[in-house]
Amino acid sequence: MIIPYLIIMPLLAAFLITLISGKGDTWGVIFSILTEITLIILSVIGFILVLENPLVYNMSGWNIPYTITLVMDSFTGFMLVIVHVIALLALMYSVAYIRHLSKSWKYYALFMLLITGMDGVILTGDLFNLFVFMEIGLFAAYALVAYGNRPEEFEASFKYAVMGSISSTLILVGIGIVYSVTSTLNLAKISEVLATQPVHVVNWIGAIFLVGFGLKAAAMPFHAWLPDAHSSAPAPISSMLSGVLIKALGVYVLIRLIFNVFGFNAIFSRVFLGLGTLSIIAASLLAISQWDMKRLLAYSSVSQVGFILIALGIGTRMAIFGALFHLLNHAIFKGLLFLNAGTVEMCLGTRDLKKMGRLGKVLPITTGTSMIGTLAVSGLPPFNGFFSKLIIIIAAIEAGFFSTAGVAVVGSLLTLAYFMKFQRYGFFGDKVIEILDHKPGLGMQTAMVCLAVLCLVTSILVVPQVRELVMDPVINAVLNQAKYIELVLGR
Amino acid sequence: MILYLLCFILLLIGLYGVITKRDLIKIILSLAIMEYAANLFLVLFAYRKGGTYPILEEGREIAMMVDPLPQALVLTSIVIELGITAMLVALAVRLYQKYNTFDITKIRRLAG
Amino acid sequence: MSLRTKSKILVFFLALVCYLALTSFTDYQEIIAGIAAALIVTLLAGGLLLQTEGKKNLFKRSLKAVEYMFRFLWEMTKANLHVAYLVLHPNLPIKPGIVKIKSSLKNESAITVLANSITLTPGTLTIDYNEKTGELYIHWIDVKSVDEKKDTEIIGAKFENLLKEVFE
Amino acid sequence: MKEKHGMTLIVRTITRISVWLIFLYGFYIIFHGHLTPGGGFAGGVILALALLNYMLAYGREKTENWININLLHDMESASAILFLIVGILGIAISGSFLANWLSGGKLFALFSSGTIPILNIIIGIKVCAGLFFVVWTLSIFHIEEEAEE
Repeated sequence: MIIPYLIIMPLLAAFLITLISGKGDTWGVIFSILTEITLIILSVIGFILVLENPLVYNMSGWNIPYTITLVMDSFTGFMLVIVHVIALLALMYSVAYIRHLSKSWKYYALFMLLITGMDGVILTGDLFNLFVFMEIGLFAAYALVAYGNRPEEFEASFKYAVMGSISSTLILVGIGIVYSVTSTLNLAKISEVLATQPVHVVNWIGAIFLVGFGLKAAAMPFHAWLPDAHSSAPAPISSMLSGVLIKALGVYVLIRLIFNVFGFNAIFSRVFLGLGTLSIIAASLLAISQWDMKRLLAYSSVSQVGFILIALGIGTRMAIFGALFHLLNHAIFKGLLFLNAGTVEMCLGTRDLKKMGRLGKVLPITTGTSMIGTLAVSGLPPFNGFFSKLIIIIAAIEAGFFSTAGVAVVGSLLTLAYFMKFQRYGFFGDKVIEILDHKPGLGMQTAMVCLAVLCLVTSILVVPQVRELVMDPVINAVLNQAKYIELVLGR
Repeated sequence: MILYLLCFILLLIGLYGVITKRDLIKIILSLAIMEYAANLFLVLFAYRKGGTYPILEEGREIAMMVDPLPQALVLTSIVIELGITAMLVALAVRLYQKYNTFDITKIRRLAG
Repeated sequence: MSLRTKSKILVFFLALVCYLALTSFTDYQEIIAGIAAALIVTLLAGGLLLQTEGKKNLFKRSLKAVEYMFRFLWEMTKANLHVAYLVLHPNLPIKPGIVKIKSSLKNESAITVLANSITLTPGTLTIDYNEKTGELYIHWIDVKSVDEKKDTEIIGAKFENLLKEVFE
Repeated sequence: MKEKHGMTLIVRTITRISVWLIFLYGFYIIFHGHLTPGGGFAGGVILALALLNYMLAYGREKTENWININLLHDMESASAILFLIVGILGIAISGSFLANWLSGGKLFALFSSGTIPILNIIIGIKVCAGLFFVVWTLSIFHIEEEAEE
């Protein structure tokens, strides 16, 4: 019974940190890192356990219609592992980075709340509970975006909070409509009841949730808050937000709702394809024109989420594999790139690409890891980004979506183009830089190296034997709606 | 039906306010209106004609009570909105400290 | 016994009685919970109620308080009729303004009761009180004079003398 | 700078006389959370309003003398931890998180429904402290801003 502890532990850590810490951040660092290590172990064990048979946990000893259910199938386990790996590395990075902003325990408490929110969203099997955990996570995210105490951070955080509240209100209305149609909030039961409803009801409910969670996932017409929020936040938070938050709160929930609850159909497929195509092309073009390092990365996040969306729109088995693989890869390389950008910002005191120069001599590790990250995100072999994009393109061609395949190819080329700019001006500029404001700490460098290694290691998932072992149960969990219902309702 | 329509109009009024107003405080108030409309909607569809409050007391029968679950949901969402509104107000105060204005068109350090 | 202790004991019993009045006097569970609640309230806010030492002649003062209540009701009725006359008169003969009156009361509770009595009487409204000079600022719907002494006579005097006997 | 030292004597006297009553009502709402409308959140809000009433009437310095701000801060986080501990005890005793491990008692009696009154009290403390600190912190902003000008 490890499921409730995945939510209890970070919550307990958050409040223990607020209780014990006086002024300094020593206890914050110790508690948050210990918790995060435990959570990684728990989630890996959980993932291995649920590969065979998924677990369902009923809160407070009641049975299904009266209780909140926590469901852990292999898809949940997959997401949990991603979240906690990125979170631990971001936390390692934070220790040195946040101390140069302010020495306070508040950062670690908020970070733990962010983890709680994401874990809750991923684990829960109850629609309203999902909303509550989403708000916990978002609340921490709003506060963390404004953590650096600069004017533009407050501005970005305000924008983010307003957009987030609008989408949360929409989701609340959607929950109300779902409850009035189905008289239940349990996802599996909703799925069961909606199967008997006319298809236009399902589509309208799906539309509301698509807008609501599309805003959280920052698909293109709903992306306005993302570049501000993700570029203004402190670097480890940027990497958390871009790497996992938009996926846990946006993409994961969309996959869970559309595939496991509402049932995937042609209309959802078309909407996903449309949103994905728009995101890839428009966000890539916007990214090319950016001169702010982190803004460029933020727009790149929008376009990479587009890749996941088109893969979901294709909806075949191979495409889902591509989507999930790209989700994992994007979490790793975008996390890495934001950490690199944060290191450069800390050491040079600027984010403007025009003011940077040749950094190879003073920041060798950052330069090297950013090179790896860039190659991975632009889709060059042997790095993981290449394989996931290739799988998506192959899946599109196989399913007969030739224009989508074309969009994906163009998108990859555009990605390469703006990351060439990122590298050329950010790390291999003309001006040779020899003096730094600050030195990057050991934890920061370790985190970056770990992520760079992961960029290479995760490529192993395309090997058929490994894929069968790890990814196939995840894909089955996504695609098999009937099994999800059966699992939760225990029939 | 007319009640649902009014509720929807309230939601739209809030949305209109968020989109068009330039003052930070007015934006926060519009958001609050929007959230209240959502809450009202939740309470509204749980209501039925002749229903009574859903609290068990000695000698009361359950038959005519309204559905208590949406009311519990509304309570939870009110708590969440309280937190978010407090957060927004704090951000607005800090923005005022930094920019000396509540006008959103003058708070533009982030381009595009 | 110090003033603070006295105040705490008073708050405890008042709180207990109030709590039991809200629930029931017979259920032993409610009595336990009531004692617990009253204890916490006493610990938190017990010392705040009494701030000045009580005077003697409690019985006489209570009688005066009852008399004050009737006086106040009578004044209120009169003022109500006056305001009704002003509202119903076709010319609306009002003359609003803010006047200053001087009060000779020193006791905090007395001043509070005076200010609230003036506010509750239709037509007049206490706006502010100056602690150093003992002056009350009052918004008056029908200002009869701008002279401070005369205003004090019209608005304050009818309550003040009795209040002095009740509290001092 | 008048706000720093609170409001006029009239408001202060009324607050002084009525603050215990507000507290009592808050506790009443919390204790009866499982029987009547209200409960931990509503009662906690009332308790916080009693504190804020005092703060608005008397100003920040006097409030700091009256209640221990650090203790309140610790109580806020401690109450959250207590909530989780009650929940974890549910795992230990009854096998699932937040399970009701105390006996239910007689219906409609005050001491009934197991852990729910305990949780209500914990939530009440948490909400009281939390809401108080929201306004308290916002008023700190206010003073800093005046100092800057």
